[in-house]
Amino acid sequence: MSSILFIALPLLFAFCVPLLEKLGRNGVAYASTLMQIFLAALAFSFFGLEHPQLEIIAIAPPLGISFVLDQASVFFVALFSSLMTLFSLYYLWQRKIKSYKNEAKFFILLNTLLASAVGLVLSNDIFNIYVFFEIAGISAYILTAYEKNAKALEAGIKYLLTGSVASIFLVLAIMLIYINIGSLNLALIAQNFETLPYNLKVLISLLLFLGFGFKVEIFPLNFWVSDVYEGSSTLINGLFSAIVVKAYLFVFFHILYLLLPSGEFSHFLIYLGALSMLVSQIVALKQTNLKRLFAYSSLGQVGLLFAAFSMHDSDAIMGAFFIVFAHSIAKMILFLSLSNIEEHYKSVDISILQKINAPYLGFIMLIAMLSILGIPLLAGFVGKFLILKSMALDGLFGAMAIILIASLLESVYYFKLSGYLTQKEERGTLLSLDLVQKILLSFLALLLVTAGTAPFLVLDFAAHAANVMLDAQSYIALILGAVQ
Amino acid sequence: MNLKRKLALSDISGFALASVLVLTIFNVILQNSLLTQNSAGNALLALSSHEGVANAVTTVVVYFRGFDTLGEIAVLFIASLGIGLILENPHAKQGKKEESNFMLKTAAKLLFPIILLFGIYIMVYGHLSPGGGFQGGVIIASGVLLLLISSNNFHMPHKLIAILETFAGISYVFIGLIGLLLLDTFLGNFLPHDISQMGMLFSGGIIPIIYIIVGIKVGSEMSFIVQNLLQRGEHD
Amino acid sequence: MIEIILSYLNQDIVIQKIVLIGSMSLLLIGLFGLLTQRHIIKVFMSVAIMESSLFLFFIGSTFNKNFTAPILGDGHVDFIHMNDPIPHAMILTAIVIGMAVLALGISFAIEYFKLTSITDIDRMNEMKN
Amino acid sequence: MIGFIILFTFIALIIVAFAALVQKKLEDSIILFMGIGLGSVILFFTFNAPDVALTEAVIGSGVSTFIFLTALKHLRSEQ
Repeated sequence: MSSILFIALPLLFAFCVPLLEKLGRNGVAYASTLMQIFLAALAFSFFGLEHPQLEIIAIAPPLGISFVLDQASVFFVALFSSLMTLFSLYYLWQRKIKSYKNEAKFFILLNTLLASAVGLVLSNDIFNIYVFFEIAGISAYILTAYEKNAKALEAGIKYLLTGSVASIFLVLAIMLIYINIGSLNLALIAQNFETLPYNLKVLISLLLFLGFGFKVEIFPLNFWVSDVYEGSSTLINGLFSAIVVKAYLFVFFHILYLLLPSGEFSHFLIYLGALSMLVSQIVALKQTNLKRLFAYSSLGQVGLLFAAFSMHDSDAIMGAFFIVFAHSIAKMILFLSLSNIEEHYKSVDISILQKINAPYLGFIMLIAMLSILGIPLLAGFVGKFLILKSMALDGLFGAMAIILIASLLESVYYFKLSGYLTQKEERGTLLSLDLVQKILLSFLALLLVTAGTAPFLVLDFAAHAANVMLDAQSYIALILGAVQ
Repeated sequence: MNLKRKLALSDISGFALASVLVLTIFNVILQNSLLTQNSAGNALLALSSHEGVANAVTTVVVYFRGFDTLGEIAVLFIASLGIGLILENPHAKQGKKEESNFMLKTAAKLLFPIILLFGIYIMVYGHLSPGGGFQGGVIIASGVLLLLISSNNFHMPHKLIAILETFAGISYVFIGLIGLLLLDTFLGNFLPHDISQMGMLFSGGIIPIIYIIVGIKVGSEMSFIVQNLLQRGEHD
Repeated sequence: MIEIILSYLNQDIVIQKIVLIGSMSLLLIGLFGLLTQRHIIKVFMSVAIMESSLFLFFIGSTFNKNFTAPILGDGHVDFIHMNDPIPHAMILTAIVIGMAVLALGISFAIEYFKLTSITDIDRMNEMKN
Repeated sequence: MIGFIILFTFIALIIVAFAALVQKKLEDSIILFMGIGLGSVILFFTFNAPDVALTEAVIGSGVSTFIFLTALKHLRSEQ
């Protein structure tokens, strides 16, 4: 099986939709979900792979576009495709309560989002990455504005404008790379990047940082994020937080490790990530809207991930993989449950958590919140512990202190929310979940608990993936070796 | 023109910020503007003489970097879908349009076949001369635009265009998958492409076929975009 | 006199500099517009100007006046002494993508205006707390 | 001669772009924006890129101008 299917099949599905619509209302939904289940299964079948797989499109690598499926990217591909599958399954039951207008278009957008997220992770051609960057961007803009009320449209306009500016910087960086190196292939660029003059290297890195920085939601460039989360609908927030940001994060650091293998700006990036976490948590303290609160919490976690990935250290990257896994799942749980709460109680103010009458949902949400917080025996703890440990070993006590302070602030509001969920108060009407939704949410929560209590099950894989991601030399050898 | 108001504080600070950024970029590029001679483009040109068609840009767009073009088609498809979604208005009444004048109506009738022909020409000869699917498709869409603005009772054949669009999208991916099946590379050129035929209309294997498919897809997407943007205001 | 100026302008290095200065000035104008204009149409227009300045910069700096366009014909029978086709292909893609994003943004703006009658991006603050 | 054409077109482009942004009437600035597209077409032809020039002609100065004009029509229709 070829890794190209991860992109070709969702696109094929998207183009097929006018035919599938003839099958009735459920035709598109079921076809899309079945295809996503197939893709998730395919992704898991790649887990055992010994050697990285190189997939050639049209002509051989340094000239053409190709896809690399190695241990690091297979983790992200499997995460994205299985989370998207779970999302679709959840939505299939959720739509009894609330369904989007033009459902067929909604499913098209889900699939293009999945295809572009996977494309960003797999592609090794920088212009191809730009194309996927734009597909993911456009799908996300439309999903933001999907509800067509004033808030959603305004969020869409803001998202679209920042995205356009980001893509201008990215395009300029790609142009400078092509003019000076004469290639678009990441491996060849990585090989020749050392030889460029210093100020050009700095400029290209700066432009790449500006281009991706808007999308990876790092501190000075993340002013738009909370508006987008508040404006778009709650279910979709889950996708943004769990899939879109993670794909951009992976591709940004993938390019960074290839271009700057010795970690030239890493101290700057580590402190920027830590600062980003601190600022977001401070702002999060004052929020009264749950969607905004979770958005800022998401920004905080992204800051932590940014700091961890910047460390060029396999232990820290291992921790970052854990956080990616834990945070994606936890935020998925939180936003999916929040969408049920919003539908039932018509409010997303934080005081609503005092009034909800849904013991099971509350319990699952509690697990997710505690996992984000990094409470032992949950997956988030392992990630945070690994990151802080390797920071201590590297002597980065400043960044460590900032992250600890930020975690403290995080615990203030998450404990407040947990208190709201557990305190004995006058509760509203009972919110009953569908059985399938309960099973899906419990499955996600179970994953968090399993990865937290028995991290040794996945530590080997994570360590290997982290080493593969850091190892620029064998990546270059894999691509350029295919020429002969 | 009030000069004082124009030079408000925000303008000056904006200008300063913009200048600093652009001057930095300018300065760095000015210091090292070295154009490498052994670029990937020259290697592709060398390959073009036994893999490609007469128009090297078409070879690159459709074949060597064909995956980008698939992505680009997807972008256009999603954008068209999004515009339809955002601008569709179920409460819209088919309001009365002003009667467009006689000159415009006659000219549109006369011009539309010519524009269509020109678009198809640009599309079909994309592998031999400048032009191709994108340009041809947009030209055809501009013909549709002319019909839309000139005539009150012109209705776009939605069903037909949707079928064409679906067919084009599916066949693009299918051609890619056939290449994967037969030649082990997605979008591989599995049809005979004899270089002695270069410059003929029927040459280049799948390249002209894909470009025509791209043209159909772009033409129908652009027609939808144009129609949606034009007719949104027609209620109340 | 005129001939001296013309032949000075025809030097490769001078052409490169004209392209660089010209496109960077356009980029500056676009960025300036983006930061100072408030009407939504002008904001999108600034973005479009920035994009086209980059396209001019890229095509212009990979251009060599001694070579021909990368198309056979007019007596050229071989793919030598031709301009690099990859930048052309990239810009082709980028132009279409830019247009798609622009159309989408304008459609958002139109629908937003129908709901709120606002065209000024500084007044777009539905979400303020 | 090529150098002169490039220089002249760039100067014209810069003036037109600046004028398009500072123009008070939106109609004027959209028409001037079309001028930017046309100037780019000339430049792309000069730079030996006929494919790009054709694309810019139909999209950059054709479709984009149409999009802006319809936007203007809708953004004024209910004032």
